Amino acid sequence: MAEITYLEAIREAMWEEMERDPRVLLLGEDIGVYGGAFKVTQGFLERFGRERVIDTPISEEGFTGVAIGAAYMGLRPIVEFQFIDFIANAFNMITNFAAKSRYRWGVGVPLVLRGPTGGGVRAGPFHSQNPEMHFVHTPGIKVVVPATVHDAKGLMKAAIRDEDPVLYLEHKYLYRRIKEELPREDFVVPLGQAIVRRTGSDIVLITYGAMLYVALEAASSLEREGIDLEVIDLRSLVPLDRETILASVRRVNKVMILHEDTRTGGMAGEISALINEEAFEDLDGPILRITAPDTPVPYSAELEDAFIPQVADVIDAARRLAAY
Amino acid sequence: MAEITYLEAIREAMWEEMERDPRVLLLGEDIGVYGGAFKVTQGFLERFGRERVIDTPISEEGFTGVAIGAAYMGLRPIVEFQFIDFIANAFNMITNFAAKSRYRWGVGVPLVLRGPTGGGVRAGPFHSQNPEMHFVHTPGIKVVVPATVHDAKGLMKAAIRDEDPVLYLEHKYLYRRIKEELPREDFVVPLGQAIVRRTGSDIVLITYGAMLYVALEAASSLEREGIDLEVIDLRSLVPLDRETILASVRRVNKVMILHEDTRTGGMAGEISALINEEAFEDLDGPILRITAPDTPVPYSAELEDAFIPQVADVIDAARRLAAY
Amino acid sequence: MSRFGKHQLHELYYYLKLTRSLEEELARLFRAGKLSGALPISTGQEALSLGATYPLRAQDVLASAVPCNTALLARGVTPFEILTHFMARRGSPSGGRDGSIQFCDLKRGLVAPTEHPAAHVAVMAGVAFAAKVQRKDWVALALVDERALATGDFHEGLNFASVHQLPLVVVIEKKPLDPAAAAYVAPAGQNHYERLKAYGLPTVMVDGNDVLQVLQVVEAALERARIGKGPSVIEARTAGRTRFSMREDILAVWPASAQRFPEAGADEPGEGQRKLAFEDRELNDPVDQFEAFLIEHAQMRPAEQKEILARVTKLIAEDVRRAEEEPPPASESPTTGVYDRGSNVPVRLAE
Amino acid sequence: MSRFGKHQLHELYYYLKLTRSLEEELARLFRAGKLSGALPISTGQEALSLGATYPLRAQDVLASAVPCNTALLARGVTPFEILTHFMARRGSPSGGRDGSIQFCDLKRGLVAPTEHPAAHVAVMAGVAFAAKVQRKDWVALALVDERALATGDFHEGLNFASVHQLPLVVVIEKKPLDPAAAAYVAPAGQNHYERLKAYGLPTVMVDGNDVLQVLQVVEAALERARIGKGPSVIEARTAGRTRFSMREDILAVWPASAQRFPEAGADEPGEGQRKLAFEDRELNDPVDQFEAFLIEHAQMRPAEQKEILARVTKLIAEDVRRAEEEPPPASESPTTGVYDRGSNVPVRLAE
Ligand SMILES: Cc1ncc(C[n+]2csc(CCOP(=O)(O)OP(=O)(O)O)c2C)c(N)n1
Ligand SMILES: Cc1ncc(C[n+]2csc(CCOP(=O)(O)OP(=O)(O)O)c2C)c(N)n1
Ligand SMILES: [Mg+2]
Ligand SMILES: [Mg+2]
Repeated sequence: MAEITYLEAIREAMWEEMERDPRVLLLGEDIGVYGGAFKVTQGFLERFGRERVIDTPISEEGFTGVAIGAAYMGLRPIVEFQFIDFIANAFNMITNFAAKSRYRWGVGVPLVLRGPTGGGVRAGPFHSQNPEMHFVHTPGIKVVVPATVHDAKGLMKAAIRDEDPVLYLEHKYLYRRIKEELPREDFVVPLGQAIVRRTGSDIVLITYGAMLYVALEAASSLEREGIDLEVIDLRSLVPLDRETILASVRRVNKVMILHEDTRTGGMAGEISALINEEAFEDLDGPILRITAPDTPVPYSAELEDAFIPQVADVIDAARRLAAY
Repeated sequence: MAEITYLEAIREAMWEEMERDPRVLLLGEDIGVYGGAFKVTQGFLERFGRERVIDTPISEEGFTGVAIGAAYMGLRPIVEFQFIDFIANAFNMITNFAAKSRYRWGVGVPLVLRGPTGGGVRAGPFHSQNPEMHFVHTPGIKVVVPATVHDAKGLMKAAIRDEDPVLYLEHKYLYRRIKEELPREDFVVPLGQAIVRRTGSDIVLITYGAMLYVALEAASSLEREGIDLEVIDLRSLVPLDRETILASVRRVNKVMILHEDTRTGGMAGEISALINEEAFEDLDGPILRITAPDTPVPYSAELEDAFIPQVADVIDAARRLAAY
Repeated sequence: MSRFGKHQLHELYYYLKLTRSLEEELARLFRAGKLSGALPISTGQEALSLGATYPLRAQDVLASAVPCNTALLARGVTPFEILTHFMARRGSPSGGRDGSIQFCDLKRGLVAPTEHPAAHVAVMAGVAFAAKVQRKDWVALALVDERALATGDFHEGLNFASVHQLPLVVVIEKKPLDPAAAAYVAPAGQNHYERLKAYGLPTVMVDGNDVLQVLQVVEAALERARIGKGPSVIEARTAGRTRFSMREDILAVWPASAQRFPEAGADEPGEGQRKLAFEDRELNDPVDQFEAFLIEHAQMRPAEQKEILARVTKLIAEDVRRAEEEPPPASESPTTGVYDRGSNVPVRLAE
Repeated sequence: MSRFGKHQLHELYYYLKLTRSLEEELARLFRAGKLSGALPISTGQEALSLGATYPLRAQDVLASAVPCNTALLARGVTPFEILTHFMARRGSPSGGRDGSIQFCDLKRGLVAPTEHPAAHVAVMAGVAFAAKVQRKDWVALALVDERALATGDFHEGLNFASVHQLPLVVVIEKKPLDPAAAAYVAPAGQNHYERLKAYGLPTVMVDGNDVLQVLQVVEAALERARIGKGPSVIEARTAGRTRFSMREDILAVWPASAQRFPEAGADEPGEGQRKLAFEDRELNDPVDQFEAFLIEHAQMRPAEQKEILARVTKLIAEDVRRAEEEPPPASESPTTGVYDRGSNVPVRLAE
């Protein structure tokens, strides 16, 4: 089998689900005639036709509403935000209509919301954001963040088959930069399962999304100086796999949390609080957060590199914590 | 001097600032002819006229944009969301236009966003929400949450005089339920200053907004069983007064955090992580979070009371932590 | 009128009176402090709400941001369900979780708006879209208040429906003059049905106080939508009261509400003398109007009327009794039901 | 044409050529990997952007979501500023933080949109509102692409401006046929200026390729707004390329971008033969068109043209040289500038 990219994995997952289940359909800006801004959906219009690949007007609130209505009536829409930043324009519809429907009335909304997140590609303040926390903090939505080609495919399939709204965050930096050979047979990565990407004995480094690669690179480098990192890739933020996190913490006793999103109110705070509550006795040092600072995403390469956590930042923090 | 309510304090602060500074003006739904859904702005139209008290169409995104443009051009708008829940409809404008303006271009947006938050009044899932974290997690916005009549007035004045967008969250449950006599002279409560409402030696309980009263009631009750709570009222979530928090933690060594907002991704996680990072050595027990569960706000009295943290919940947690 | 059989006319009358009787009970329960929140009455809006809903078929779907007890009853919802809903009792359709004016129950073709003026217009465009792509014949009907027209949501939803020529009918309720109306939708004074012609779809105005007129116009729009001719918009003028005057009424008739919900701000709770809308003989009451019409045109004999009213009284009495017996929701597990199979719902207190 | 003096005509020509020359340099820098992000060229849109901006007075305010290098130059922004902006150099107006197509500089009457199609329409309504309530005489000018009309933002902003009769002029750019256009705004095929009459304001269509026509129509709209007659809308047809065809062009002419930004997805980076818009002789080029017009009507002698082009060449050469010397932004303190006086910005790493 040939290797495929992260982007191809997303596309394959959607393609195969659309072949398998006639209820699955796509909505988004320029996804049909143009094949998508990043070409994720290229060829879909030709294969599945205008009624399952819908080029929408620029109206994120509106077409997310349309997707909710369609989901109510038996379809399983996948909504693309051309850049995930534009999910801000559908915030009301997602947090109030989609997220609260099951709780209010027991009526689920099987809906996938997806789009390219994150920085590193010099796209400036409006095309580089990481919006996960707005939805992690919204009861009723699930949030997944694939870091590998395998998970990109497996989590997308799980998201499509799920009965609740799932926000699927794909990192644009990974689209064509990573490749992997995938199993030929159908598989899913169940929502809510983190994975230990590297076992280690000195510090647990918890991360997700594109930061996984920063974590692994730092871990390799630190190994040479005798600091042994365990690396957890969360994969799902909601549901959160507390067991995997706590098991590592109880064994390794020191913790760092790394994300590309900004610091205050970020996921690292939530996980730190959880560990503090559940495994306080097991901690041999403070839980360190390595995150972007509390600013918009800057445009210039130099500023953006200073904004996004780098391998050196992880190494610094690890040295401090190891010495603790 | 007569006592005034929390609602009157908000209204007095706006009234006095409008008298003092002709640049201050109000925008919102039904704030003019009707005097506001909660009558916060009753009499303003008559006093300040149609050009400073603007009844807007129902279009939160739009009139927030209007306020931003007006702020650019020398005015100091105060925007009312009839219920703060409807800030969801202005999410893009606030987080992308207002919040990023200074960082991008050095152009500030002196703007106050205000409205009634919170539950306890049987108003159901769409009129009871606590939206603070969406903005605490948005660099570029400040967030204040007055808990007393005095702070309602002083923080509003500080917010109006600030050069940045300030989200001012007033708890509707407090509107007419608390009274206080205020100084005759002009005063502000500076943004970014927490206050210790009660000193104690066993556990620091950090809270904000209407939960202050739950905290204080629990503290009185716990005193009788020999558990001595220190109670911090944050007042500002951004800027956050780290010094006051850390000083208490270093002295008292056990911490609980209480808020009405839901748990995952809530402010308690952020504060817990901060304390863990900055005062790990000073902790004699886990940091406990007492919050609403991760659900929408339910409508029925019984379910809402189970949702909103109660005095008994604080007492339970304090007993466990004291025994630690 | 000739096209309506006596049976239909009597059924319409029955639903109007059933609503009125139900709402009188709701007002009584509200005054007695037995409703959970606000008082959900639709006086002046019954003809619109019934006329729009009555021609729906079983497969059609309704979402209304206009008070719609009449519509719910006409869709087969029982007074018991409505009563327990607003009383937030355990046996209510949402189990006490929701307090909106409409229910979400797809089996009965009901989608609940979110208490935003027009978010449901887009959702109903989606409901209509699902009919189109699945080759089904349901039509989506969305009711909005006129101020919804200022929202971006309304435009995004209607634009999508028009682009795809979806089976969606939008009914806009316009109430008698609101003193701040000029601030809402430009240009002031223009009829909504006129401005919405910009979307390239048929628009029309009806007398929303006349149940038969509403019924006929909506029926035609539904039919048009069903055969693939796309969306349309109807503007209906009613005798309904704006939410603000309703609120004033409620505070006035029930000073106790000022104690129970001080945040609502009743500055002069002592007024106490004003009447609720349906107690106000000044109102151009669509229920009375229809009754007079039936009698005038000899479509309802006194005995028939008596029988109908007796059925109404019996059903309401029975359902009020049952509703009052219904216990409050159990609060053991506040977190279930957020996700399918209750997955991953953290507990409230640190264990 | 009689109303334009030779000086003005030459100035317009100067700005058009300055833009073209600047954008050729931007393309060169882009090919050399020296721009930070995308290639910001406005070929086919220069006449619109200049014609709309030229009649602005110093106190007026512009926000454009349409590529607008010409407009910036006409507002007194230097090529150096534009170059360092897109190169994200330290001395650029945003210090390398922003990469939008427009600047925010209130002293020069510039408001930067947020890269959303129409959020700035509401903001510019606010700018206009501030003029009205402060009795000032500035006018707000907002440029949008046509797909902005589907957004709720556009309607909320325009409705507010119309309700308050604010001094706001909105110019909508319409480009030659987009194969997916029918999906955007209903009813398909209708002119935008026609559908927006629903807002009760004057709307008109112009040839956006003709700088003088745009100028005259916008000038009249500004004047109307300035004397209190309220907002208006202009639809301008240009020869501009859609963002998508631009993007294809860029990937095609500069295969290296596929390596540098693989996320953009150049499946066939080898194509390599296509031309950028301004290298394409098929284009109905508004700059060439204006040049031909001046020559034909004997408004520019060869010597005059030569002098203008020499000034353009000199300024661009000088500013490119300076821009290339400008260092990158200092990254010492990534967090300053978020709040006034840099208050409360937590540090990045746990200390
Ligand atoms: C997005 C949003 N903003 C504000 C509100 C608060 N609100 C509820 S009803 C209402 C007024 C509605 O006016 P109209 O449509 O004329 O209905 P009427 O009062 O006449 O019944 C407002 C502002 C809301 N529900 N949703
Ligand atoms: C709210 C929002 N949604 C989506 C986008 C992504 N986007 C940028 S330009 C564009 C297409 C604009 O089309 P049009 O207005 O016709 O401009 P043209 O491509 O013709 O220049 C889209 C979808 C955006 N910038 N903002
Ligand atoms: Mg009204
Ligand atoms: Mg276009």
